[in-house]
Formats: sequence, structure tokens, C-alpha cells
Amino acid sequence: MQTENYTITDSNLQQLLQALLSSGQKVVAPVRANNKVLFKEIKSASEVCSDHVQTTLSAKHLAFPRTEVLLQYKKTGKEVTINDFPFDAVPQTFLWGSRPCDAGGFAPLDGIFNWDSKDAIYNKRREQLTIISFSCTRHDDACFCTSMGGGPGNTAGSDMLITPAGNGTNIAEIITDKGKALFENYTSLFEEAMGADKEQYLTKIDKVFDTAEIKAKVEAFFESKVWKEQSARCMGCGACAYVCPACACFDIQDDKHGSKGSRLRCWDSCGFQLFTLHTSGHNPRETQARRWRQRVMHKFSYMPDRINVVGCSGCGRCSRACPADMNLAEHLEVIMKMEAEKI
Amino acid sequence: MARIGVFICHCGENIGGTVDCNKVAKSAESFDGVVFSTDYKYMCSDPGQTLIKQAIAEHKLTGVVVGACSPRMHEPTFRKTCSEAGVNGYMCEMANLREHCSWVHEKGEATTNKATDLVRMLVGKVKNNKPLSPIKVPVSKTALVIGGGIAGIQTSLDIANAGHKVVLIEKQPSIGGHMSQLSETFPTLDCSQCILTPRMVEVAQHPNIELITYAELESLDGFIGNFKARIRKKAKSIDEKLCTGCGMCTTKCPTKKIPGEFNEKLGNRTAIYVPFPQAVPNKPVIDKNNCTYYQKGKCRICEKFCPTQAIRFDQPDEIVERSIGAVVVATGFEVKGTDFFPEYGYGKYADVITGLQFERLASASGPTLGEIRRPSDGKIPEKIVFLACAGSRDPAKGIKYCSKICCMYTAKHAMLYKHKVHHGDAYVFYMDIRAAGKMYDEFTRRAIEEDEVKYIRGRVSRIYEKNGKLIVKGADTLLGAMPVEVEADMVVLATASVAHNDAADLAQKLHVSYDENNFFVEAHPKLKPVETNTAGIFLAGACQSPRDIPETVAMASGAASKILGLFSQNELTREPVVAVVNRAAPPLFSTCAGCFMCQSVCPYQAIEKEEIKNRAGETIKTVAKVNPGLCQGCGTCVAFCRSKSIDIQGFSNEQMVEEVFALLNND
Amino acid sequence: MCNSNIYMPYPMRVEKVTNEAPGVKTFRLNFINAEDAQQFTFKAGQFGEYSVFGTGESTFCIASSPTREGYIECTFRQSGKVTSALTNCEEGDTIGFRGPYGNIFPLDEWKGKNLLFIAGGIALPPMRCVIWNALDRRSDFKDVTIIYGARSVNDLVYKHELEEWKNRDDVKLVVTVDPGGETPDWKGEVGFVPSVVEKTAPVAANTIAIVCGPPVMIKYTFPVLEKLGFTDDTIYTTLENRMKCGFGKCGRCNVGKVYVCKDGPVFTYKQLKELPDEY
Amino acid sequence: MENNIKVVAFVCNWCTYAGADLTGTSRIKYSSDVKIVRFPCTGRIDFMLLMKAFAEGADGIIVSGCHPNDCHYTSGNFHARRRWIVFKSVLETFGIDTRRIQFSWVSAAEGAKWAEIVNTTVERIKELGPYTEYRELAGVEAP
Amino acid sequence: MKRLHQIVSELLASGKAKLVIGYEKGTGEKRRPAFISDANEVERLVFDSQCSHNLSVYLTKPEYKHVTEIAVFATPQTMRAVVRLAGENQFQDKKLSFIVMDQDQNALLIEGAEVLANHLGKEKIALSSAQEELLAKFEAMSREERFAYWKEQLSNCVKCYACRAACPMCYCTRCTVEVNQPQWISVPSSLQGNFEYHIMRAMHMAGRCVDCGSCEAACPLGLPLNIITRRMIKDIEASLGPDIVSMDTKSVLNTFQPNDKENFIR
Repeated sequence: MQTENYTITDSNLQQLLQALLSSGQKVVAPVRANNKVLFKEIKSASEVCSDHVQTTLSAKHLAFPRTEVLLQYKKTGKEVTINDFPFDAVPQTFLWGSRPCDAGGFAPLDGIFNWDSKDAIYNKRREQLTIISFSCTRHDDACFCTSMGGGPGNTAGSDMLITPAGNGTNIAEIITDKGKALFENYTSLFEEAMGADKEQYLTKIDKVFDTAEIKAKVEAFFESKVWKEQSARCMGCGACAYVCPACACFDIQDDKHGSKGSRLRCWDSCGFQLFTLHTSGHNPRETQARRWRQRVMHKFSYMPDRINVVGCSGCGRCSRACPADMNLAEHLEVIMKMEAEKI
Repeated sequence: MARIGVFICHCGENIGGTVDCNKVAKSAESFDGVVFSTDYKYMCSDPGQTLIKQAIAEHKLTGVVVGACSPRMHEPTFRKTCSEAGVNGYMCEMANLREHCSWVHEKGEATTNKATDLVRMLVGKVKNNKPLSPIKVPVSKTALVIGGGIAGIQTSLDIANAGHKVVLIEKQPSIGGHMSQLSETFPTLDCSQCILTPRMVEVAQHPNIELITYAELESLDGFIGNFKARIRKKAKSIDEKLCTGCGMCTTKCPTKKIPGEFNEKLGNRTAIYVPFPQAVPNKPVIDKNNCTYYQKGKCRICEKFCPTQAIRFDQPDEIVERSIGAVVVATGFEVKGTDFFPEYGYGKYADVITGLQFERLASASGPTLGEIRRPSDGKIPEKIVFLACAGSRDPAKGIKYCSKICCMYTAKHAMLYKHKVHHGDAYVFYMDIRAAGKMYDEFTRRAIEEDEVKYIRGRVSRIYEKNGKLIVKGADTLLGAMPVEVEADMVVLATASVAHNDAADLAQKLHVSYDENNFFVEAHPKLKPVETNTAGIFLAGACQSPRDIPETVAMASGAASKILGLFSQNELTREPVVAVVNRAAPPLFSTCAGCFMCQSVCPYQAIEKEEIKNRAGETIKTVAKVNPGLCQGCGTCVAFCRSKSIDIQGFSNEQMVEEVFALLNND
Repeated sequence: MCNSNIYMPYPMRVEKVTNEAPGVKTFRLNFINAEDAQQFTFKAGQFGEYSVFGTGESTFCIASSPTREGYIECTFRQSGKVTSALTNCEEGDTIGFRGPYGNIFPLDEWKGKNLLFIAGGIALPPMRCVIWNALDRRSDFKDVTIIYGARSVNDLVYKHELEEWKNRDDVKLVVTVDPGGETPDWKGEVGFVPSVVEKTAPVAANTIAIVCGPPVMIKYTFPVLEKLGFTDDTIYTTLENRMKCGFGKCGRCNVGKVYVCKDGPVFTYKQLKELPDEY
Repeated sequence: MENNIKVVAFVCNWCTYAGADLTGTSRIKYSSDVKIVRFPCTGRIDFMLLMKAFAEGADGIIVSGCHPNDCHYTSGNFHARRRWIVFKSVLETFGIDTRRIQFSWVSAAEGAKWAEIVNTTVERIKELGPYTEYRELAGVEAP
Repeated sequence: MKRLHQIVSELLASGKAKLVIGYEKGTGEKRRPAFISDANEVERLVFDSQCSHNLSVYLTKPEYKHVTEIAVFATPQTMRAVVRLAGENQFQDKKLSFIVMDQDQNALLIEGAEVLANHLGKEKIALSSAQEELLAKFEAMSREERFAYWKEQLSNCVKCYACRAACPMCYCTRCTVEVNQPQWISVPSSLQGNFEYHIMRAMHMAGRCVDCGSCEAACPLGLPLNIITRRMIKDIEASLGPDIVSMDTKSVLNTFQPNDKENFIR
């Protein structure tokens, strides 16, 4: 549908939040807890934190939780009764205060979880999720959303985008049907659009490269030793994958207590050595260099090729979270500048 | 292939009495992996074991859980049954429904539920058991016998006569132990020297026995079939090869006033001495604590007179090492001194003596050449009072047990006294007469009836000296606890037999458990009296608990027969419960991270370093490796290993975790 | 939005358990729910996720032919957590099966051609599926040759089916064991699979070669086939990679941009050559 | 006072298990809420097994073995003691209820002591009630 | 910084070091590990007070396990870790040299882990004031408060294992968390699994942790992991004797004293 613009005053915005809270819906917003900002379910509007650039963990856990039950089973003698995922128990959830790059992260997830076969569990959680994002008025040196086709005011992925427009007003853009439905419930809180250009209120992040260029470069230097040099300091943990809004890799593990138990899906990371280890002991991605190459190639080459969506929204979380300061934007810039390699 | 059979035993009424065995068997059928479950009155009986064998054949079982008594009792039995029926012995586990359930809980549903839980626990374990085969270990066919008393002598002779080597070590300068101190022995009153000395000589001359006297065990390492014994030969200051035992040095030695241990301090000996005339080896030893040369650096008279110059003052202690297949502990016992009894004079009265001292007085080779004379003034006592149970059966004194032999030797002492001093009066204060052996009761009746020894049933409360006489105040419980007072010339206390004061140290050196009285603990009071819990270490004689000579000799032969069984095969099969460091396909080879901190955890130094080399011979990785011969299966390294690279067969991580899961998830 | 949970396995009854070799078993599985049996179809070469509830899932091929209705078979070697749990399953137990996943052996394209099956060790199961599928429509193909090798006589799987193939006149069967693995009364070949292939020298013209086995066997068999005249688009093989989901989402089985679980496991030698050396 | 509680006892085969056997042969009654798991030695008891026991539903744990110097394997119980000293400190850091774990030395001759330890521990666990606080942690959904 | 580059160039030129692991400027004010093997990249190297990574963690990584001559920039924390790693036989065939900053900030070359061992100061690594304060607050907490505290903290742990990857003492080729027969630690991140994992990690640090704080620095969620090991070390020292960093493999859990003190075993 066509995005419709409205304005909403700061106080109406708080009222909108209060209305959602009092309607008993599950509302998740950025909350500051011992010097980290994380998306948490909130009970009152005062808990919301808004003076941060970005949360540590992304919002992907609202559609792709770090651990979820795919199915449960009960063994009685030789019989097994399996009970399916409780689709109708997935609560309606409102994500309040996400950034455009958080919302942009859902596109790659949607792509993977609906590549040929549809992951009904993921889709149900996505269907129940309404995303109300806030444009970015500030950024830090890890952000590179503009290079990934996004931007501080990008609407992709959000159902409604609020852009603070100074002196107590905000531009409210209604982007999707869900956004429309929300708008219709609370039209009284919105006024006509002021028609002001929202760019002026947004922070400026200069674009360094674009996804097509990156795709060509990384494919060209597949055999290069740049991967080894860049991944020299990578310690093989899972921090970058777990904070990333676009990483969808998961592991399936069973958990049992006596004759009952459940099959769980949980986050996994291509950085771990165990990720591709064969029982025979052979490991196609034995070294950290191959694992780092896989992470970059999968996001910038394989996903565009197979499901034509780039696996990165340029949020910079992986660079901030990495203990060894593996700055993705910096690494991509290095690859961009590489000419023919004298191997 | 988890096809498990569950067999619940009623054990007569022992389990059936409080546990509903049928219900346990019924609920076991529903356990995951169980294909057959039944219960039977006596599972360990022949029909019971045949029932198991038939079930294995009929249901093609791959694992067996027997719910019966303690695995410490019948685990070997049922494991043998299973292996005879084609199921590897180690696929059979026992649930302890008797000692840990039926005997200790009231009859009721809770007890039956607990029994079901215990069975489910072991079914969980068996599903993760792996077939194991015993480990073959070479046996060095030499036995080490510690202690040269009658027990040590008998064991050594039995083993040596069967053609195996024996190393007999004795702490004192000569073998013979307490028996050599006795005058005559009950019930036949034959003289102990006459029956013991030939055996001592036989030991000394036996080609298979290496006799090392005046020596103690320094340390024992290794395990059954492969012990390394380090023996400390205390310096005798004599060159045994040169010394002919002529005894010249002992007659010339100026310090003659040392109270002799052999005569229980009633007679004296010289600094360089032979403990008693029939000593084997009949060679002297210098007592460094009393020899003037060692104390003050002068004298050396014995060196001057020795015809063969055999004196070696600078001889050091020597540690010799022997590889040993099995060990027999025959260290015997001690008797409490008179100083242990404040109510009997704290050992102040010279004429209050112990039974062993009376033996020395009665012995022809004793300080009084067999005449019963008072140690204080040498007169022949007219009236002697013998006290049975002096210290024994007296919890207040910390000795709860009965010393077993004192009733018999007290009767003997009284009889010997009456034979030597016909007109003398002998009184015996006793609680009960324990004379249960062959011809034993007839012996005590003879003392009472023929030799008119006056037996008074009652305890003695106090003994004190009054103008040369010993006033013995007691009571006669057969006459309504009437107080009795006897003026005696001498009192003999039949003091309690106790363990040597260094028995606990020896037990810790051998890793053998000992009870609160420091007697060594046998593997099982009824079924394994001569064995200990440590494989390869056996017990003989009074070191296990007080016993008389016939029982000691029988037990000594028992221990010898156990060792002969062990030495009958060239290889020893050992429990395969050993730790194993995992191995994996290249390029990993093993998950061991090579930190080798497990080496200092292992008490048996069983963990070695193994270098994994590639074809070109370069070392790729150095990982740990467990020597199955040395590993005793304690599992401390398994719980220590941070990368879970070591696991122990029979108690593996998976088995223990599944056991706990099965126990706690009983939904 | 249809709520069919793609992680839901079919509950399967373990109908029959056969011990093929030490540590190797074959399960015949029946669908417990009749409606699952009706709507389940698969093609030769596809694989599935077999699971023991409470322990986990494990990936191996469907070893029975699609032409045999009503049941599927799988063969596995006890090596890890799930295969150990499977080994402990008895007849009558319930396990889970998810699938079919992956692409297929293009039997229809091979119509009218000779078929050469080369299998090594535990890789006979994926081949057996396509062999029986071909033999059940035997008339579509010219002559069929099967070369199968294992480490020792004891390690040969599907022993009775090997007999069956040997006694058929329309199949040429060559069975070999690695040097040292033969028993005194062993009448088959002795030697590694690549050398036996060279010895039997199957004719390359109009022939499709299907090769499955451990990486070392593949490495030495392909050059032999090329020497015999096989072109790299007439040689088919399957690729084994670690898998969890089986339908391209869990992100671990890719070699370059090729997802073994979606684009494979069946590949031609030509496709393999185009893959980056990351397998 | 909660009465259906579960207490699991990890004991060493040579001393405490034999002590428990002796309790049996002497027919000394004690609470049936304790079930004994046999280990070759206290040195073999892995601290993670205690965590697993709590996770699987144990409300109390008894860990017992040979007295120092009596270990059949010489030093198993010494290493175990060190491990328990460190483990108890770590558990207290995390706020796990160490009153629910009873460490003890029971020799093969102390049948009565074993019964007494079981009864006092069961009494204490009954007062503390089931350890639901730890078991509820197993809720899977991340908050 | 001149002296530093000079030492590094000499090391590379003389072949005493085929690889130099040092620090370089990172994003913003951050410092990050740098891996130099040819001389003209020496200019990138810096070594100042902001360099806090414990570089010894790379010495046991599979990628560098087979490089024998390595030079490492060693902060006091790195030195302590190297000494303990050498004690645990992790540098079997390695010829290591270390570049250390002495009191007045000029670079010093030390050849070999043994030499480093006796160069080690006896003083402990100081805690930051925030950590000090948290530790004190923690001591005052009751059992229930501590349990609630960790329930809240560990609910954020996503089991990304950055703490394990950053810790120099966590070098096992296959860690217990990767064991699935039996599954000691549950793979998915659940509160109970997180408790089990962090308790296990603390136990594996008994007598081995060098207080470098890399675990807490690496945790993307900022969990206070350092106070777990700090508190454990304090308790160990109280009951079992001082925690000395040395080459000795005799550590807390693999040795014992016959009279170890405790007050809870009946």
C-alpha cells in the first residue's frame, strides 16, 4: 500500500504507547539495564529508553527467539504422542522504538524462512508482530545502513515509522496494513501531515559502497588471503551472529525429562568450529578464515543470489559486540579497495 | 539393542517381607528398553540362576538387572551366570533392594516405590553399559609375608612348599612371635618351643623363603600381581655372613641390665643380644638405644672378642626392593600392660603381672627357669589370684570385644601353678568361661576339678598392697554378689589382646581398611575372612582379631591357599573397570588438550604421555594415555578432566548421568 | 497462512531390524498414521531426518526404492548420539522421520543407457535405492553393472541382496574387499574399488556412472572413469555435509552458494568441479 | 512440612556403600526418601552431576565417602574434598541453596552414622521443601 | 613507540619471531590485536595503556598452534596467563619471546616463558572501582538475593561463548559444552542451562584463572563474569592457601593437603 504521512505530537505518542499497554497487548521496547540497552517487554511507558543509538541485541528474537519449542512429545511404552507448536498461543506483540535497521533486518529473515518451504512458526510470530520504528537522529561510527540500501529514515520493514521533527511533533508514516490497522484504532491521536521533508531531521550517514559492488568484489576475491588476514584476530565466538538482526542460522536440539520432552530450535553461529564438523572428524570450514569468508559471502553474495535479499541492514551491532573489534564496515571497505590480487 | 531383563528376588522374606516384589516386577515391564521382567523367591539359588539363563535365551536379552541383595555380595555370581548364558558379564547390574531398601524401611507402598525407583535407576544404567572383557596382567609369583609369628611362618611354609618364592619379613631380630614366649600351650599342654622351633628352622632353611628379620615394610606400590615392596632392613650392626652365632659377644658385653623384651621385662639382656636361645636366625643384634658405643662412643668390646670380626658399627639401614605378587599381613597382636589398669595398681606392684609375664615365669627358658617365683622378692607364691577379662569386654576402657584366648590360658596358668606348687592356692575371678574349642571345656573342668583351682564368678574392683600381701577385693555373684577378699602373694591379669600400636600406619601403607580397634578389616566377615578389600592383600592370624594358635594356623593356611590360587595362572585377569583416554579419527586423534594435570591426580601414576606421530615420524600431538595395568578404576581423573576426554569403563559419564536421570524422572 | 509445522516428523513404527555388519543396521519403517502413508512419495536419491524423540535428529538417505510402497528403509552406522540411540531401538519402537529432502537421481534422463553403479562401504544404501528403482523398471535400461567394495567380508552390507543381484542374469555384479579383508572362502575380488573398476573396465559409451563412497575412494575413482572415457556430466555422486534442517534454512550445508540439502545431495562430477573447494 | 521429597545420595563403593550395607544388615531403619547411587570412589563424583540431579528433580543431595586416609584408592576422597570446598564456594556465589547438599565421611563400619545422616538430611530437606526454585529455571522461553 | 618498532623489526629480521602478535589502533579509541609477519607492517603496532586484550589466547588457537617462533606483546595479565599456560604444557615446541612495558613505559624484550615467570610481579591485578563496589555489594547479599541477581543477569546470556573464546585458559580442542554424549550443558540458551554453564566455567577456572578480566570485557551483554572467578579465588585462598601464578602444574583441584580445612563435611 502507499505510505500515508501524518503528524503526532510527543504527548499523543506517549498516549499511543499507554493505550497499547493498557490494552493488555505485549509491548516490547528498548530498556536500559546496567549500562546495556536491550529490547524487553515493558509494563509502563516510563521504562522506555530513547537516548540510545541502538540496542545491544537486535529485535529478531520476537520472530526468531534464541530458544523455542518446535514440538513436544510424550512417550508411553512404545508409543509416542507428538503435540504440535501452539500456533494460536503466539501473542500479539508490538515492537516500540526499534530503528529502521532493526526493521530492515526482518527482510533477510523472512527471505530465508520462506525460501521454498514456509516456516509456519516464524511466519506466525511475524504475523503477530507490529513494528513501530523511530528514525535515527544520531548514529555512531559502526553504523553503515546507507551503504546497505537502508538509511536513518528508511521505512522498509516497519509498519509505522515515527520521525521526531522537533518542537514536540513527529512525522508518522503509515507503511503497511498493520500500520494502517493500528492507525485506525487510534486516529484521534494523529493530525494531518505537515508535509515537511523528513530528511532534515535525520542524522547523516554517508554511503561508502553499495551492495552490488560488494557482491562483485567478495566473489572476485573468494580465493584471496584477505580472509585470513582479516580473521586473524577473530576468536570464533558467536557474538556477531547472535546480535545480528539478519542472522537466521539455527540448531535443532532435543531436551528430555523422563518420558516427556521437546524439540528445540536455538540460535547457532557459523563462527563456531562445531557448526560444520562431520562426525568423521572432517570439517569443510576448518579454519577461522573460511568461517569468516562464509559469514561475509553468505550475507553479501549467496543470499542476494538465491533469495535476492542482502543479508545485512548495516546496523553495526556485530562491530560493536565483537570482543576483537572485527568492524564489518571497515573490512568491507578494505575488500572494496582491492584490485586484482597478485597471489 | 537394548533388550533388558529384570529379575526381582524375594530373598526368602528378606526382601519379600517389606517390598511387594511382584508389583516391582510388573512396573519394571513398562520401563523403556525392558522386554522381560519377573520375580522369584531365591534368585541367587540354582533354579533362580537357571531362570535367568532361560530368559536370556528365550528373549534374546542383551542386558540384565537383578533386584536383590548388595552387589558387593552377589554381583560376581550374577555376572558369571549371565556370561555363561552368552550375555557379557558387564551388561548385568544389581539393584540393592535388600540392604538399602527392604531391611531398612517399614513395609508399605513407599518402600515398594523406592524399590521400583532403584530398579529403574539400574535399567537406565544398563542401557548405556558396554560389553567389557577382563584385563590380562602378568603375575610375579613371589609372596610377601609381613610378620614372622606362627601365622607368618605357617603361610610362608605353605606357599614355599607349593614351589613359590616367599619374602618373610619380621620386625624383631628373630621370628617366633608371641608363641615362642609361651611355656606350654592349651589344651594339650605340649611345650610351645617343641612344636614351634622345628617350623622356625624349616623356614630358615627353606630354599624358597627369603627370611629378612629386624626389617619393616617401607612402602608398597602397584597392584595385585604387580606390587613393588620396598623393605627397610634396620641395621643389625652385624655382618650376618661372617657371624657364626657363637655367642661370644653376648657373654662379653658389659651392659647387662637391659630389661629383655622377650622375657616381658622380667629378665635382663645385654646390649648385643640374641632374643632367646632358640632364636632363628640365631645371630645377635646390637640395641643401639642401650649400647654404650652408640650412646657414648666408647666400649666396642664385642668387636674385640668377635672371632670372625663380624661387628659393623657403621652399618646403615638398607632399603631393598622386591617385586611381589601378593601380600599376607600376619603382624599378630599385643597384650595390654598392667599399667593400663589404675584400679589394679597402675603397674606399680611388681607382683601384679600380665599373662605373658606369667608365661615367661613358667617357661623353662624363662628368667626363673620355669619356677614360679614372685618378681618382687623371688619367693614362691603360696596364693595366686588370676583375673580373667582384664580390660576386655569393657566399653569404658574402650575395648568392647572379648579377647577370646584369655579364659583358656588363665585356666592353663592356674593348672601349671598347681602342678609346680602343689600346696599353693589358685583363685580365678571370671565373668564367663569361654572354652568353645575342641577339648577346651574338658581342659577347664580338669583345672577346676582335678587341680582344685577355685573359680569365683565376679569382678575384682581393687588390688592394693598391705604389708607385703596383695589384697584383692572382688565379689562372688553366684553367692548374691557377696564381697570377697583374698590376700594373695601374686596376681596375674589376663589382659586384653589388642592390635599393635603401629597397625594403623601399616594399614595406610597397604591401603587396607582397619576398624576402630585398629584390627585389619576383612573383605567379608563370613565369606572372605582371609581377604581384604584391596585385591592381592590377605590376612592371617591375630592382626585381624584376637584368636588362638589352632585358628591362626588354619587362617594362615587359608591365606596361603588364596595366594596359591592367584599364582596358579601365569596371567591375572583383572576387572576391566579402568579409565580410558578417548581416541578419534584424524585430524583430531583425541580431544585431550594435553595439559597433563590429570597425572598428578592419579594415585597410581597410571597416566602416561603418548606422542601421536604422522607417517613422517614428526609428533603431531602429545595426549594422555592410561596404563590399564596400573589403573585401579577410582575415576578421580575422569571427574577432574576439564575436556571430558577420559572416561571409565563400567562407571562412564553416560552411565552415571542416565542412572541419575532414570532415578529422578519416575513420571 | 497454512500452519503446517515443517519440523513435524511422521511417527514411524520400526517394523524390522536387520544387522548388516558390525555397528551397521537397517530399519524398515512403517507410517503409523495411514494418511501419512498415502500422501508420502519420494524419489531415488532423496534423504530424510530420522529422529529418536528426546535424543535428536540425524541425516541419512532413504535406502529403499520408491517403487516399494508402504514402507521406507534406512541404513546407518552407529557413530554419534542419535545413531547410538537408533541402534538401541527395538522392533515396535516409534521414531520420527522428516522428509523427503534434496534432489533426485534423474532416472528418466538415463532411459536407454547403460548404468554403472560404484559404491564403497557404508555408501551402498543411497545407491541401493536407485539400483532397485532401476531394476524395478529394468526394461528402460541397457546393461546394469554394480561394483561394490568394503573393507572386509564382514563389513559388506545387504549380503542377501548381493546374492540376489548375482543370480540375476541382467545384472553384472562385482564385489571386492580391501586387501587383507578377505576370508579364506571368499570368491569375490580382492582390491580397492578404483583398481577393481579399472580391471572390470566398463565400457564408457552411452553409460551413466553413479559413484558413492568415502572421499578417498571418490578421489581415486573419478580419474579412472575419466581414463575409461566417461565425461564429467555422465558421472553422478552424492555429497555428504553436516545438516540439521534439510530444507536450506539452518545455514550449514552450503558449499559456496550451492546448498547440498536443496541443490544436492546428487551432483554430477561437472557440478562438483564448479564448486569451490569447501567440502 | 512437605513430605514427598526426593533425595539422591552419591556414595563411594568401598566405604559409605558398605556402611549402608551394614545399616541394612543391622536392620537400622531410616527414611526411604533417599536413594543411593554407587560410585567407585568419591573422586569419581563429578560436580556437574550434582547440578544435573537438582535439574532433574532432586530436592536434596548427600555426597559421602571414606574418611580421609581410609580411601581404598589412597587419595580419591582428598581430591573430592578439595573439589567440594571450591564447588560449595561457587554455588554460594550463584545463590544455589547449599543447605540442600550434605557432604559426609561414612566408613564401612559406621552403619548407624549413615542412618543418622540420612534422617537428619531428609528432615532438613523436608523443612526446606522441594527445590522448585531451581527446577523452574528450565522454562525455555527467553524473558 | 620507536623502541617498540625497533625491537619488533629486529625480531622479524633475525627470524627469532615468524609472527608478532601485538596491538593496533581499532575503531574509535579501541585497541585491537594485530598480527604482523613482515617488517614493513611494523608501523601499525602500538602498545599503550588502552591495550587490554589478553593476547596469549591466540597462542593455543589451531591457526597458530604450529607456528613455533612467536613474539607477543605482554601486559601483566598476559604474562600471568602465559606462565600458567606454559605450566599446563601448552607451549611444548614453542620458542616464545615477549615485549613488555616496564614501569617507565619503554619496551623490554624477554626470551622464553621461564624467564617471564620470574619477571612476574607478585602483586595481584587490581579490580576496577566499579567491580570492587559490585563485589562488596555482592558479599552483603543473602542467598536469595544472589540467586535473584544471577537469575536476572543470566536471563540476558545468549550463550554466544565470547567469554570462553576470549579466555586464555579455555584452550581445550573440544570443550565440555560440545560434549553430547552425555549432554552435560544444554546447547540452547535457557536460564537453567546458563546457570550450569557459568558454574562449570567457574569450576574450570579454579586455581587457573589469572584475573585478566577478558571474559567480562568480551561479553556483549556486559555480564559481571569477573566477580564470579574473583570471589572463588578469594574463597580458595582463605581455605586452601595463596593462589600463586607459577609454572607448576600443581593446581588447586589436582593436588591436596591431607589436612585441608573445611567446616561442612560431617
